[in-house]
Amino acid sequence: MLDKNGIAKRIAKEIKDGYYVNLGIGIPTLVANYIPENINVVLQSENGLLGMGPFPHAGEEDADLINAGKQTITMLPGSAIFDSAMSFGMIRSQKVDLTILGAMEVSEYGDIANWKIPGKLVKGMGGAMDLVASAKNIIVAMQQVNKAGESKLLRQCTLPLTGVRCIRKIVTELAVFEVDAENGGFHLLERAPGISVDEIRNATAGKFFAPVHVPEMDL
Amino acid sequence: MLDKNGIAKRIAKEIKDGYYVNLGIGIPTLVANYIPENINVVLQSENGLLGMGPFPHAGEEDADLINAGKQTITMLPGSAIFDSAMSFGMIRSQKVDLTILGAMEVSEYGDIANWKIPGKLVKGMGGAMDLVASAKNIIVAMQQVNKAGESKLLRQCTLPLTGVRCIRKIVTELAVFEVDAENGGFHLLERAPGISVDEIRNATAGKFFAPVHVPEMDL
Amino acid sequence: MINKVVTDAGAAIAGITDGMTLMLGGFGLCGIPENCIREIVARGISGLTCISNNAGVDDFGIGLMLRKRQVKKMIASYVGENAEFERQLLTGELEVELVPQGTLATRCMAAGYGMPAIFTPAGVGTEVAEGKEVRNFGGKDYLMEMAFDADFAIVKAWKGDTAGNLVYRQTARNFNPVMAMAGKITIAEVEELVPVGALDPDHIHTPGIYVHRIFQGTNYEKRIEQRTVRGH
Amino acid sequence: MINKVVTDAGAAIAGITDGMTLMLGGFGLCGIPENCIREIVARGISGLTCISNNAGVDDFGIGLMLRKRQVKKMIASYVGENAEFERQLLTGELEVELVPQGTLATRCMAAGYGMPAIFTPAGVGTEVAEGKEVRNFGGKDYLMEMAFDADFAIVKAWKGDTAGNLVYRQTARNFNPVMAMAGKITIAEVEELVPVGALDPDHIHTPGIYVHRIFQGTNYEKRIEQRTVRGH
Repeated sequence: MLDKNGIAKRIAKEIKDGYYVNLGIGIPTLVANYIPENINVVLQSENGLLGMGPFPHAGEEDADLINAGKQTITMLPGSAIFDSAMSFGMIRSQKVDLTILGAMEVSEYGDIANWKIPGKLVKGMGGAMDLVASAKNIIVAMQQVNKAGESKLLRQCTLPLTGVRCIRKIVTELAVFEVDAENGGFHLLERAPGISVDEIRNATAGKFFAPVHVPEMDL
Repeated sequence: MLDKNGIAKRIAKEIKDGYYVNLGIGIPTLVANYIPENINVVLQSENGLLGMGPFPHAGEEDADLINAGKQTITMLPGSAIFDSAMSFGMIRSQKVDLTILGAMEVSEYGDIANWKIPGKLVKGMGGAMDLVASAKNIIVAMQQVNKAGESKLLRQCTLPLTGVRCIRKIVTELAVFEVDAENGGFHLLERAPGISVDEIRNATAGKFFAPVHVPEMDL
Repeated sequence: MINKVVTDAGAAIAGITDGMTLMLGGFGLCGIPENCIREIVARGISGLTCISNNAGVDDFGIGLMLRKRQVKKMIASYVGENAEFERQLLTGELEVELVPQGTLATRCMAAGYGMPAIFTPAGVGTEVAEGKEVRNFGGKDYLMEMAFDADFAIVKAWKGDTAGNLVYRQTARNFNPVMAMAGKITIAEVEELVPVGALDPDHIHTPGIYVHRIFQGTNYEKRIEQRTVRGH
Repeated sequence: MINKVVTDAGAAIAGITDGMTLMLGGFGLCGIPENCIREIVARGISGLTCISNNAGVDDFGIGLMLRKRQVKKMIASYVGENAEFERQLLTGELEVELVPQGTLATRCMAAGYGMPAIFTPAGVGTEVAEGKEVRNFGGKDYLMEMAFDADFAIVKAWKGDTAGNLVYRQTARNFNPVMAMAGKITIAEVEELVPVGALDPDHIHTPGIYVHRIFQGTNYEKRIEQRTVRGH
């Protein structure tokens, strides 16, 4: 079973040379640590930055330079700053090649819920609804099973939706899936090291499809 | 009868301290020469400049610095450059306090035609349609009578329209008018020096209204 | 001669009264108009509708206004990090309209650009779409979202000149330029007020035409919400 | 490593073929992509639809493409100053769609901002409104105008870096930033190509994400259309 860093490491393999990538809060943020050094990737932070670099060295934090998670960051050479309207303009016009974000639930049709639990305090959707509605290429990084042992890959989402039929790919602690938004279904692409197809099937509440041979992830 | 500079001089009196003003091509451009020195006025050029200054000295022309009439210009201290979308954004959101432009015809309801003569070559409306549709405060600078002796202040425009019910004030070689877009009519406000009310009435094809006493322009 | 320069936040916020709608620039605590917020809190202006991406933290930013119960309604995209906010929301003292972040930014821009409404795919099929017109363009559904209508926009810039031209620094730019365009009256507080001619016309982010009042703020705290540093 | 830098206009316009739709930046002759126009003329690519505020003059800018009958349709706001244009229009060789200047700019911006349509009051009640949806907001009528759809946008900037970030100079900015955002593929020619890190991130007008190919142009003529100077 993968830990958070394992999930991040697997997702990093989806990033291609020249990509502009938006990383959500949580596991997605960790993906930055595993981007291969021989490719050129530019990170977009939706509060208005292209070219996000690593956290600053202690003492070099600048209150004027944060990411969308409000963390202090740095800029890499070639960075550009812009306002929030342009930031979501480039998201809506699909200039961002890949969006990686977390989810509470994903349905077999690619619906996603990740912003609200009724009865609990609502913190707001931030930029998540814009991102999932616009991105052509979204990878969800999530735990497949919650603490109560229930699958979060469902026939239908039970929580309020963030977006409809927008998720194509999911990476969890157990597997990599492709979602068939047309006919519905989680198609197993890869197994985490040491995890069997049956274990994955048992952790998937929505329609599950697996080919005869399912390769193990190459991490 | 006023010449072009006289019309420009009269219009300049409409400009108040702190105004942002867009000047069209032709007579409106001359208005800049008559803005009182004790007020602060910022000229907007819709190709993307606030703070337009006078023409450059010979030898100091810069191909990168032109106005909407494609003339070489200068910038005054406090100028700002922006793109065409923002330029018309500030026009549409009525941040420009006053627009001064020419016209071929104006109707008694404030319709304006100034961009196209069917059968003759069409050069295009440029920014005129945006300006007349958006500005809260438009002054038309025009010759009241054409070369054939026909009035250009009409019951209805005969030429293709630039905008509908948008003109409130007109300054011509003969007079200053207010237009009643509600009920229709050119209301005479001022006479050019030495011009009689009858002369003005005769040069107005649309509905004409004049009070008992019509003051002469104070130029 | 008309002069946009005012002495301080007290003069800048003249005319802001109970029940008005305010836009406040900033993202989290980054690039927020600290001086004006402080003054609005000091005066106790109440019943306000605030449009801002976030609601500050308990003891800073818009959180200060919340603590004094000055805010009737909050229009924002993300309102975590604020216990007092949570309390007021759960007791029903505070009304909240959550708006996707890009929609929030674009509804500001729409106001500044004289566009009454815009289309965005954000929120289609979710509860954000309730009561809104859905329209299909090229096979994809979009929501029609309306331009905001704010009595005052209050923004914070790095530098500004006496003509109201503004320059922002790094990600403190965020919502400030789009809100600066969108207020009926726009107030800018700046870290450094410079004479006209001191800013390069090519580098101005908000042209002065959008700014009605400007002043140099004092005692900027510029608090950091999540101080993160590199490991060894 | 992916590299946006190409050697010259020849490499930059690879893939532009007969019948495509091109956006070309500039206002009059100010800020036009001279190198790419020269190359398109040299190759004789034809049947083009050109979206540009103007159509150049007889012997410069888009006028050069008109002279070689490469343009099938011109979408512009103002097309005076061009006798050959006039001739082709009157003989019916050239199709022309005249668009109010603000509508032209905003339809570009809409494409770059992922907004399928925008509302503008420009042209309501005129022949520009024919066949378009009119919609009333707050008592005022607006036309719904569609975002442009261009195969290539070709812009000219003053400086650019190898990541595609662009900076424009003075009023040569004009339509260039909004078109840079709007092309399926955007080509930028610059007077000076600099390494990444040479441009201040706060001063960039077009972020590199919008730019697919960039090169340093040569032999800029930067012709002045109306040379006006101050009297004595």
